[in-house]
Amino acid sequence: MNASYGIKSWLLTKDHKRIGLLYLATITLFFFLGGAFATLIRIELLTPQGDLVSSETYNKLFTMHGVVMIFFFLIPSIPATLGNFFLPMMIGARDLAFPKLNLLSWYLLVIGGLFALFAMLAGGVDTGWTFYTPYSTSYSNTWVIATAIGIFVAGFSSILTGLNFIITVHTMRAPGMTWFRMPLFVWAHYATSLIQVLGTPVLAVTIVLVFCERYFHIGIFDPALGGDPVLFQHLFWFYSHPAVYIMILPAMGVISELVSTFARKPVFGYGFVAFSSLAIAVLGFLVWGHHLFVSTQSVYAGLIFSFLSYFVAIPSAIKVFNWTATLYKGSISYATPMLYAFGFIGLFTIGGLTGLFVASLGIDVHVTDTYFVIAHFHYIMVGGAIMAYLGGMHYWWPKMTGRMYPEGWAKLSALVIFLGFNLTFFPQFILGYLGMPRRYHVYPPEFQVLHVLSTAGASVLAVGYVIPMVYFVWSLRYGAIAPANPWGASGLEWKTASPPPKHNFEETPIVTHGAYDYSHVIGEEVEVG
Amino acid sequence: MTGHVDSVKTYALVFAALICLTILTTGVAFIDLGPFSVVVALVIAVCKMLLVALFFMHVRYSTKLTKLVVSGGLLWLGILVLFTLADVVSRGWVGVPGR
Amino acid sequence: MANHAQAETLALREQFDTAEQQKDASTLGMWIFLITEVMFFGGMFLAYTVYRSKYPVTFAVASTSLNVYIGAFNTVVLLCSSFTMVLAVRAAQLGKRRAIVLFLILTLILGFMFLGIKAFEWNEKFQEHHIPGMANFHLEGVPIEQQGQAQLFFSLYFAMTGLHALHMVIGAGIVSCLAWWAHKGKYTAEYMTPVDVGGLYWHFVDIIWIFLFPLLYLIDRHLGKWVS
Amino acid sequence: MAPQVDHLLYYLLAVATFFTLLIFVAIFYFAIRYRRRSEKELPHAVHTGMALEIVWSVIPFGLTMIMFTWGADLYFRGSRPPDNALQIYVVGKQWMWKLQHMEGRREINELHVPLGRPVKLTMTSEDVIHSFFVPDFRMKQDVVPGRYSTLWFQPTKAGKYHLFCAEYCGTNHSRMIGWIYVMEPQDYQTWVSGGSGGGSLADAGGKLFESLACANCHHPDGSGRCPTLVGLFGRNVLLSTGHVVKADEAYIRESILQPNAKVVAGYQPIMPTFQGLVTEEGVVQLIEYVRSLNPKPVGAEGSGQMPALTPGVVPGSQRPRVGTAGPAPKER
Repeated sequence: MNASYGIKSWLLTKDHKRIGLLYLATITLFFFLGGAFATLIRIELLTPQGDLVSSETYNKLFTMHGVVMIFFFLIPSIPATLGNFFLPMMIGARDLAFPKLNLLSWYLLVIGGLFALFAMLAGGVDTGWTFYTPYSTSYSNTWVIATAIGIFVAGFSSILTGLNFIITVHTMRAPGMTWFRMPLFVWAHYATSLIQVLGTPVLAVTIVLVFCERYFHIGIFDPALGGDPVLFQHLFWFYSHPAVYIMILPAMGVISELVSTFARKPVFGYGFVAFSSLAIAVLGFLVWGHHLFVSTQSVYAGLIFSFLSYFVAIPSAIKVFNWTATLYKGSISYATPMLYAFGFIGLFTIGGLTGLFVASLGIDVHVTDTYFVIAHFHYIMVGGAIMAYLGGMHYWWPKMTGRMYPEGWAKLSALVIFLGFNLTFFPQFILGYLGMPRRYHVYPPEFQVLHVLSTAGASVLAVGYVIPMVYFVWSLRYGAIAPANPWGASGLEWKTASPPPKHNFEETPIVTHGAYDYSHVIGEEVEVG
Repeated sequence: MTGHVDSVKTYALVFAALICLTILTTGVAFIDLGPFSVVVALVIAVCKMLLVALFFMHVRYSTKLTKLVVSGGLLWLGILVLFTLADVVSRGWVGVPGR
Repeated sequence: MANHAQAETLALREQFDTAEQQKDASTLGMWIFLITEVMFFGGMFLAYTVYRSKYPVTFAVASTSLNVYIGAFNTVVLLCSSFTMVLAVRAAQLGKRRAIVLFLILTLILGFMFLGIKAFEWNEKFQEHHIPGMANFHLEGVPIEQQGQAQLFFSLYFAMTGLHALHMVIGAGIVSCLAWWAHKGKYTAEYMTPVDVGGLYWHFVDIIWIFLFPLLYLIDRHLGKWVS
Repeated sequence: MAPQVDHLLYYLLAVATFFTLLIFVAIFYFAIRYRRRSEKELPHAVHTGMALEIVWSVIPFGLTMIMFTWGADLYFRGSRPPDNALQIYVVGKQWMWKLQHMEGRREINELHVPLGRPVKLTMTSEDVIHSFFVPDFRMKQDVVPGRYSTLWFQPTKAGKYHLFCAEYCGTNHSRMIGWIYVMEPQDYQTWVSGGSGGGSLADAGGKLFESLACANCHHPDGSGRCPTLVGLFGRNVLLSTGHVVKADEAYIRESILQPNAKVVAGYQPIMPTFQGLVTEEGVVQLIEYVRSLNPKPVGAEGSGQMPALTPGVVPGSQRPRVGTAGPAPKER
């Protein structure tokens, strides 16, 4: 992997591991950019009057926070970094099926990101990340088109990554690596890729239509010409609801790996967990209308969408129960990745259960577009996806870099993040039910106490995110040298050196047993990191 | 390696069928069929699509996986269209605007 | 045979073990890509369906203003290009180098013919003031307050035929490259996946037009006549 | 409605708390009980129990189906305003709420309603999408340009309640707020009959009807080139296409702005559009004028009481009608 050096060898690399690291650098940048926007939002909301920034600026802040976090951090986060790095290794392949396409995907994300950054530097965009028409097409005076192009281009990055993963899983598995011997991480990424491939093009065409409407003033969704703004919402959410699963499914894949490794037991109900990923991917496409319950969508359509939404609860519940059951009679280690996994299961449970609230028509009429929904999806996206991402980062950091991170600091930051997160977002559930609408720059004074609590939590959370950033960078130079398999894990990626050689394995591995068979690992020498 | 090679005659027949269907659908458009004009036009279009996909794109001799991918794609398009139409068509059934 | 084996190794990329694996990956990759294209065009087909069901009469009048004969002729041109394309793929399967080049060039010519006719049609729209978003937009036979709905039809018409034409241009680029490499003798009966995969793309673009033609030009012509 | 929504919330909270505690306790217990005691430790694999998987899929699913049915029931009831509801028109624009009472009183960002009586809001927007949100009533409905949407509630306690815009609508979205005042019925009567005294909505509509010269074609006795409007409101109308629509607010609005979209059977599409000539508020006044042309049902009295929607035969009307067809599909 470190065969050659120099910027050119990185920018023209076709090695999936290096591309994964390029993604890692890119999305880390975007994460802290989005985090900076979030910080400003939380500081602004300390007081009800809106005295830090103007309303225009505030609206731009939450829009850019959403755009950056969703399209440039969460969507590529786990698949494009950890997935890129480990999916081929886990199935015993030398690389993805289309290495050049993989590099192209990274460039597309960067180009899309540059468009978005340009829009931000030029003055920002204020439509909300949802770009609802006719506000986005006819009324906003901000940089909608540049942002839209950025998202369009980044969308193709996502499509091509998904395509690459699907083909890789189908055609590149090592001898003996049957479908039901694949790690659940791979299953989860396969399901994610299906969503990326089937959903993202619809977002792309929606953006094209919004672009045409705004630039050429032709009215596809313009009510003045007889267009239907709710049609935009259908097209938008056809992608953007499944997009939530693009973010959370890979996280679930990571958690399956962590729970198994640190309980040193196969995941309970492997088949159920594997198929629940596919079920979530499929069902995720049938429920988008639950974002439209008060949009003037038909009552009957609302009924169907609400009903189907509850079906997503089943595979999600199956996963949570099976992870918990995996702990039963295990050998549970308290290594940092496992702490993140515990955090994930707890927070995802709360996020998932509050999802039942918003799927219920009667409750959703009240809580939609309030802080309740904000809290709900942050429990899934931050409490779920980011916890899993950090857990995965700690788990695979030794493999990616060949260095160990400092365990004490890592445990501390995991705790700080868990506490800070709950303090930030739990009050928002209450705020929402009390009626605090989202995207409000100024708000009635009775909501201030809860907002202050939330901001206090956000500061704790921010500290929690900076600590790993510091010690990860520190460990690159000063961390202990990592052995090949510091955790006693069973995946193929641990059967090669840390960091892995250019073609991953000295010779193509031949798989003879299912994933999570620890008798082969522990029977040999257990190395302790 | 080369897979199944169809004869030129097969391709020519398929091509002739496609041309005939094009002429047919154009001709039928000039006859007033009322609401069935949509049905006829779309049925002919689907036939043409099947001819192109099965013969020109070799789906007929492809693996099960390819067939699954093709039908899956069409199914997803169906989901997008049908669920949205479910809303558009049933708006106003309650008799109260916007509900 | 040695020659073939050499060609095979040359064409085999390092991440694959066998040529078979590489061919499967490429073919499946193109199919998955085509599915994304189905969903991409699907969004516009959906918008078209919704608006057509909302404004059937205006859409019928607008549809009647398009020239059916040109549309039908263009459909035939595109079908011919698909026919020559499939013959090119067949020639590649049989390893006939000159035939591949010949059929690919024929495909290219037919493709450009389609685009030329399309450009002629668009130009007509400009002269007839059927360009949505322009101040002078006017469609005869539609009352003033429904001109907006007529604009919707033409917005979708241009979006759909425009993106289709863009795909044709990309397809023409692919076919040109294939023809050049075929001329250089890069493809043999053992290694012809790029031609096969390029053919899939070309046929897919043809299928999109197979649906665009009836939807835009043909359906409900009588409803339109009856009103105007 | 609010207490019923809260009851559903309590059920949801109970289910959520139970499962959250279940998972938290299980994780803590297992994590401590089965902590790793030696690095060489190798626990035995526990095999999947099919029965267990089915149990923990089916039981939560059953609980969610209760949530679904309960929530759907509330939603359906919330979507059908009772016939005797007090009619109020709402127009949202960047960044204010404009409200009009039947008696002609207009308000901005304030809404006065009587206690104990169902109130039906018919809402539209002049620009972007807004959303009418009253947290204390647990009610919210998007307000969409180009169409009417409906929201209804029945205040049960006098007082002052927040009104928010809940759909992001631009710069001053967070200042598009106001208050709803629930008043004792007699206070409301005094309040609504006071004010500017510009006459009722229907009166204003009548004046507009005259100034736009609508009466040149729409004769009360149906002798004009256009159908009479007497007794139209709330009835089912046969169109030239053979379809039947109910003449509600949305239909009348469309017929003013898009007269050729739904032409009454037996008439020519000769009416010009009034798009750009009439504001959304003007449209509302015209609708109320048309409604006021309906004969008052027996038992209706008082200015606060508006005529109920009574389909039926109206003497003097020569318009074709279909009396028995149910609510027919409409475009919007």
